Amino acid sequence: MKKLVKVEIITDALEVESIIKLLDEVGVSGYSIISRDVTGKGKRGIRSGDKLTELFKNSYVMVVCNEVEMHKIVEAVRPVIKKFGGVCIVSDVILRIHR
Amino acid sequence: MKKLVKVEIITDALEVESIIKLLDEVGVSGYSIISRDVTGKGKRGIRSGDKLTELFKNSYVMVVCNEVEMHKIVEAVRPVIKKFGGVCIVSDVILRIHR
Amino acid sequence: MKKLVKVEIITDALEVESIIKLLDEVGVSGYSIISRDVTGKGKRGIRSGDKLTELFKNSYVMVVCNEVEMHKIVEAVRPVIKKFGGVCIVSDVILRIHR
Amino acid sequence: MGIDFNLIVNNLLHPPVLFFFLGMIASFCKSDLKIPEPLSKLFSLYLLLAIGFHGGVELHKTGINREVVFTLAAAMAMSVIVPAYTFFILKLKLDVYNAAAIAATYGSISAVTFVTAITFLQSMDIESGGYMVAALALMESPAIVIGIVLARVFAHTKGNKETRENNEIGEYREFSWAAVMKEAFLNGSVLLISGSLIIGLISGEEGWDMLKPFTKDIFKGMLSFFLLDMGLLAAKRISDLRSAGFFLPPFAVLTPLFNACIAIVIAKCLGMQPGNALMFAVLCASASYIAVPAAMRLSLPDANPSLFIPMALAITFPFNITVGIPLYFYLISLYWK
Amino acid sequence: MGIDFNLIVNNLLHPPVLFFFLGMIASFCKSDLKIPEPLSKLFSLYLLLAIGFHGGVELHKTGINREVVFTLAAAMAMSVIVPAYTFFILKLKLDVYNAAAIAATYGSISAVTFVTAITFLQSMDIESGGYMVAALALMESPAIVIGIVLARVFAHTKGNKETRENNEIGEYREFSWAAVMKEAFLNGSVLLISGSLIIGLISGEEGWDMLKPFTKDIFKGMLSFFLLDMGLLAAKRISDLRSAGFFLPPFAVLTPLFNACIAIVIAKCLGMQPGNALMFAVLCASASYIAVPAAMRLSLPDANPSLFIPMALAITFPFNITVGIPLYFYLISLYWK
Amino acid sequence: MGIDFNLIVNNLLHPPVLFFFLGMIASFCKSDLKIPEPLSKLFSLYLLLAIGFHGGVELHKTGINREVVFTLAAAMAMSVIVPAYTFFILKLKLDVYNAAAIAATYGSISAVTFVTAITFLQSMDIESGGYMVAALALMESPAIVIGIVLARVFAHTKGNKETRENNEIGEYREFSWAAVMKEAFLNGSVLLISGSLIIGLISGEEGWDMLKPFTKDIFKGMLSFFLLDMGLLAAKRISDLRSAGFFLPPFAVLTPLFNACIAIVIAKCLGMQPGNALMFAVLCASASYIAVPAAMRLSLPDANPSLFIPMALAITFPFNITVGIPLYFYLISLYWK
Ligand SMILES: Nc1ncnc2c1ncn2[C@@H]1O[C@H](COP(=O)(O)O)[C@@H](O)[C@H]1O
Ligand SMILES: Nc1ncnc2c1ncn2[C@@H]1O[C@H](COP(=O)(O)O)[C@@H](O)[C@H]1O
Ligand SMILES: Nc1ncnc2c1ncn2[C@@H]1O[C@H](COP(=O)(O)O)[C@@H](O)[C@H]1O
Ligand code: NA
Ligand code: NA
Ligand code: NA
Repeated sequence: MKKLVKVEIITDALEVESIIKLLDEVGVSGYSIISRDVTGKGKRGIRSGDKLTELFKNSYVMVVCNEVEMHKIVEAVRPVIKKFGGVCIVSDVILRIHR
Repeated sequence: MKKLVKVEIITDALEVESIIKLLDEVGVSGYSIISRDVTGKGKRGIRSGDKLTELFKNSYVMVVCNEVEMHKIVEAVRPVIKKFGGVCIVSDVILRIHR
Repeated sequence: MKKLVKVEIITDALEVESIIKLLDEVGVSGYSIISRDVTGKGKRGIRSGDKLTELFKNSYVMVVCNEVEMHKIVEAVRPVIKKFGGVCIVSDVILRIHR
Repeated sequence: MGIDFNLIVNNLLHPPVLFFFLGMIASFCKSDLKIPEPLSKLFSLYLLLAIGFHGGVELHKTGINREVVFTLAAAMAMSVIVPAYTFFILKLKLDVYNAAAIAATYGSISAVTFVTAITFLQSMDIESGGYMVAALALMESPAIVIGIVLARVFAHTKGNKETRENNEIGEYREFSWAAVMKEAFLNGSVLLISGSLIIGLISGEEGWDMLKPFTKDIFKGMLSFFLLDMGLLAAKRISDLRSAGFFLPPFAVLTPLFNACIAIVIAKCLGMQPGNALMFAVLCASASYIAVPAAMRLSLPDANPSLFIPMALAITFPFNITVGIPLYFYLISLYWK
Repeated sequence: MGIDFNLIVNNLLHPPVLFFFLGMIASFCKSDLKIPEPLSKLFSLYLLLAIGFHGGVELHKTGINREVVFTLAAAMAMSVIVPAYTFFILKLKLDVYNAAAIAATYGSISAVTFVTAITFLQSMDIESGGYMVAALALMESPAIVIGIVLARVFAHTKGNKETRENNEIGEYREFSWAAVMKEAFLNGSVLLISGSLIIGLISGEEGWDMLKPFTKDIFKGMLSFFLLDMGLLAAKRISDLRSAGFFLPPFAVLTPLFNACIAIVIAKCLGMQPGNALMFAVLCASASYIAVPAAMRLSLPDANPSLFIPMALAITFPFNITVGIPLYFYLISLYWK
Repeated sequence: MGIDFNLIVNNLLHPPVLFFFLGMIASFCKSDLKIPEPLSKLFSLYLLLAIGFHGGVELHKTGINREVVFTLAAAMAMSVIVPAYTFFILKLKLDVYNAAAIAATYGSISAVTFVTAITFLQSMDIESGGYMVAALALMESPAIVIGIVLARVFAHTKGNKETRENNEIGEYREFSWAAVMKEAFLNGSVLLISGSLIIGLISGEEGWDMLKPFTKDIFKGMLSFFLLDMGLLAAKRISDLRSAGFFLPPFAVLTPLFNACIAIVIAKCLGMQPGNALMFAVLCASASYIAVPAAMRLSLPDANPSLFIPMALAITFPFNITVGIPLYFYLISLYWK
């Protein structure tokens, strides 16, 4: 049982690769992604995907990590979200099991 | 960095349209939806979808907003959830980045 | 309005059936599952699915329950996660609506 | 009865029907055989497009004559009569909303049952008019409207629990006839089959030559694949019937039989050919498990889909494609003698 | 003009085009007719594989002669000229990034428009050379590179807002020509069509006999199904055009027309056959709504996809497959007389 | 050797094999060419249904004679012998669980390799008996059972780490033979191919005429499409082989070769025709990358799927469809002389 934080990022699906690269640079122990069927609405209007291209889709990235890593992640992904939109929220969690 | 709440709603996928309408009436800045492959179990039994119709499916709606909006949302979606089932949970989050 | 906890489990998609059996034994009031398109990375490396078999896929299971049930769930799923990998995190939520 | 029995056996030995059984068996012995949802959609969209287009081309050849008009009129009539009379039978046992939803389900039609019947006829080199597809398209929607009208009329006469809930839900979703009509007449399957029919009607022979390999040659193969899927689905739904009680399962067998009989009598009076008579009987006997359940869930949210979907999909549909079709044809062949 | 009108009407009455209208109608009257994404992918992958393979086999027969070389050279030339000149027109009204992205969109091609034109020709028993498919493959990519080159050259001359943002984003993603080239020449559709073309070229007649039922016989059916889907998509995108202002919609009709005219003149000079001339005109007139938008979003993130996708998909594509193709052919038949 | 070389080259020039290369190339040069999962399922389900049905119809014609019985018996025997002997070879280098899982993988079969071999034979107008499909169906499951039996027998003799883990996991999931048998004999692919075979057997010629355009005419096209997909997948898996060490990659080439040789000798002794001999050799040489890995992951959770999937999919499968099939046939043609 460990007190950690959960970082949740929702942004343009096309940016997931860049986000993953950034997470690997930060050196997190792991992450989870919901890469399809994440639609939504925000400042850039409705994002419900385009069947022919991979545009207008969102993805959800979730990382369980410690405070220090969290701050690194936030700084790393800020330009991506600033440019391509989305949100990054952080909340407290307790890690009960991790292999 | 802003202290906000995360409202999570799980209910019948067919009601997502009504939920969105209600969120727009409340006037939230945005929302995210996972509209497919959300299955589950609850008081109404198992919900694992029907391939021919769009019935028996759940959807997940998530809104990052402030306390006031949260209360409005909860009141707005209550009849939907009361009638078509599901849950609505609220938790504290810190908004780290939003374009 | 009820103070509860949210248990989130991410593990091998093939183990979801066992997890559900365990949740039913614990006797939770309900659960939600995102069974497809949950990819990620962890100690066992990248998990991005295999199109021909159902292997190398993750699933996300979420349960809103009380402290007591939470502890039972954590103990029940521990061997699954220890063996097949994944994470189990717990956070505080407020149940605003439940039919 | 001998002929009848042979007819049934022959029907059961057609590959499409056999694949339906294979699907059921796979599901019963809990095999992991799965057909992903987009493929089910591919097959159902393909079938609607293909039979719509084929029917349109046929209609283009024959043109619209007296027989066509009478048949379509009869089809319309049945799609109003069936939901109406079944509603009052069902209301004896069920609340207004479920009675109305089930009535609508049986008033409407099943396209897959229809094409299975066509396959059955073709295997005996018996013709059926392309305008029967027009009848199919015409019979899909009216039952939905009838069902909703009946539900609203009778719900408001007696202020039962459902009505109150209905008002509560009214808070966030107003009932609108516009929405109902859209659901009834503009739902995907109605639009695709009528649209394809009109396209066939316009493009005629020339269009047929263009699309024949796609819409006709591989048709039975696609149907077999879809019936494999339907077998998997039907078997899965059977377990839901536990909640249906003792009244509904028999209802799901007797109603098709009875409707088929009415249809056969009407067909005889109108002097239809045996082939068309069978198609007409099958339309009246079949129940909808796609368009109507979707419409009912949205327009009659108080009706319980786990009642009418399993009835139509797990009882009436298998009954029709296995025993029903040859049985109705047997009755016709006796009667037309 | 009379002939022209007949041509247009005849073209509009082909099943594939009619299914496109059906899709548009379904979308306009808000029907719930939906075609799941994997099926759209099935149809688009199938079309690329089938026309690529067919073209390769044709090329195998004819071999590579003087006419082929000249045609391919002309195709290459047009895929450089078109984005270049349109860029400078667009830059009068738009910022550098959007001008470049739209220029690339119109410099590239649309495979579905191409096959609709082939269907149009076949209905009049007019041949077109298999090497036109090679031209199609050749014309897809260069416009992407030209567009990006223009954007970078002109963005850096005047330090506008976008450039700064571009630098900021540069923090986490370096611009790399390698990535651009990969996007341009190794994207899925380019690779599949050129690969299938080469496979057709290698396996020739024998290969053709193997795959004909799949790549040719059911082709028009698959195309009709895909055009139904395209109709649904195009109609959905029309609403996005509100943000496009008064300049772009006319641009999306006039550019194809103008490019077709240039193409026809070139075709005449090169002494192409009418069939090939039409295919060449259609290639120059069509705009890309798949490969190019994807490449632009990644290489020119400051361009706005909700401008160039609706233009290509909701205006230029429908214009070409309905009025454009017969119109271009009318001009050719006048000119070739 | 000259003939052999020609055979290989000719085989490599068949469209299906060329599309496999196209897929590999696309994946190597990191193209974004993707085939959505439901389409892969469509192709694999289609192939199983089509070859099962075709084989059943053939069997209906020939009937069950002495040759059929002997061939099926030999098939059964090989599906027991192969996993048994490979297990003991593998156990020299690997732990019990991985040895058993890989043994099962090579004891079972690959349907796509089988149909590629049929395509190879057809291109030389050589027949193969429909009952070889029955052999295919028979050979899929036994290896799974053998593998699990061996694993449990040898795991419990020496109490190694895995066993302890196994007990720990036992806490929440009991090992059950019922589950294993279900996995082995009722998994989707076994059920679909045997079911389709039986359906073909029942419906015979008449059924064949109904489904031929779907199950035969477009077959090679669907196979090409699927092999394009397989090429993408196989290339992706190659990188996983880094973890496989120096022993397994050669094993993945030599085992098929050796098994093919045994099969050829047996075929000769049983006096099979060259065509059937090749199919038998291919069955013994091929390894399963669908049914068996799934079963192993569930029944032997301590085996590592990233070992046996890449071996079967990224080495053995490509080896067989490119070099293996013509090579085996060359040996047969020498031997049968
Ligand atoms: N307040 C919010 N709550 C939940 N999700 C949001 C919110 N704002 C934006 N999003 C998600 O982020 C995506 C991009 O947001 P934006 O950049 O504001 O257009 C949207 O499509 C939503 O999926
Ligand atoms: N305690 C719970 N935890 C997580 N999800 C739940 C819970 N209860 C219900 N749900 C979700 O809400 C849906 C409808 O719930 P119900 O109305 O109780 O049948 C279920 O199918 C689940 O997806
Ligand atoms: N720190 C983490 N944050 C979020 N998800 C994780 C984390 N670690 C592991 N996971 C998820 O759990 C799966 C299995 O983890 P592992 O057992 O560590 O390989 C990964 O594929 C991820 O989807
Ligand atoms: Na009916
Ligand atoms: Na162009
Ligand atoms: Na083998």
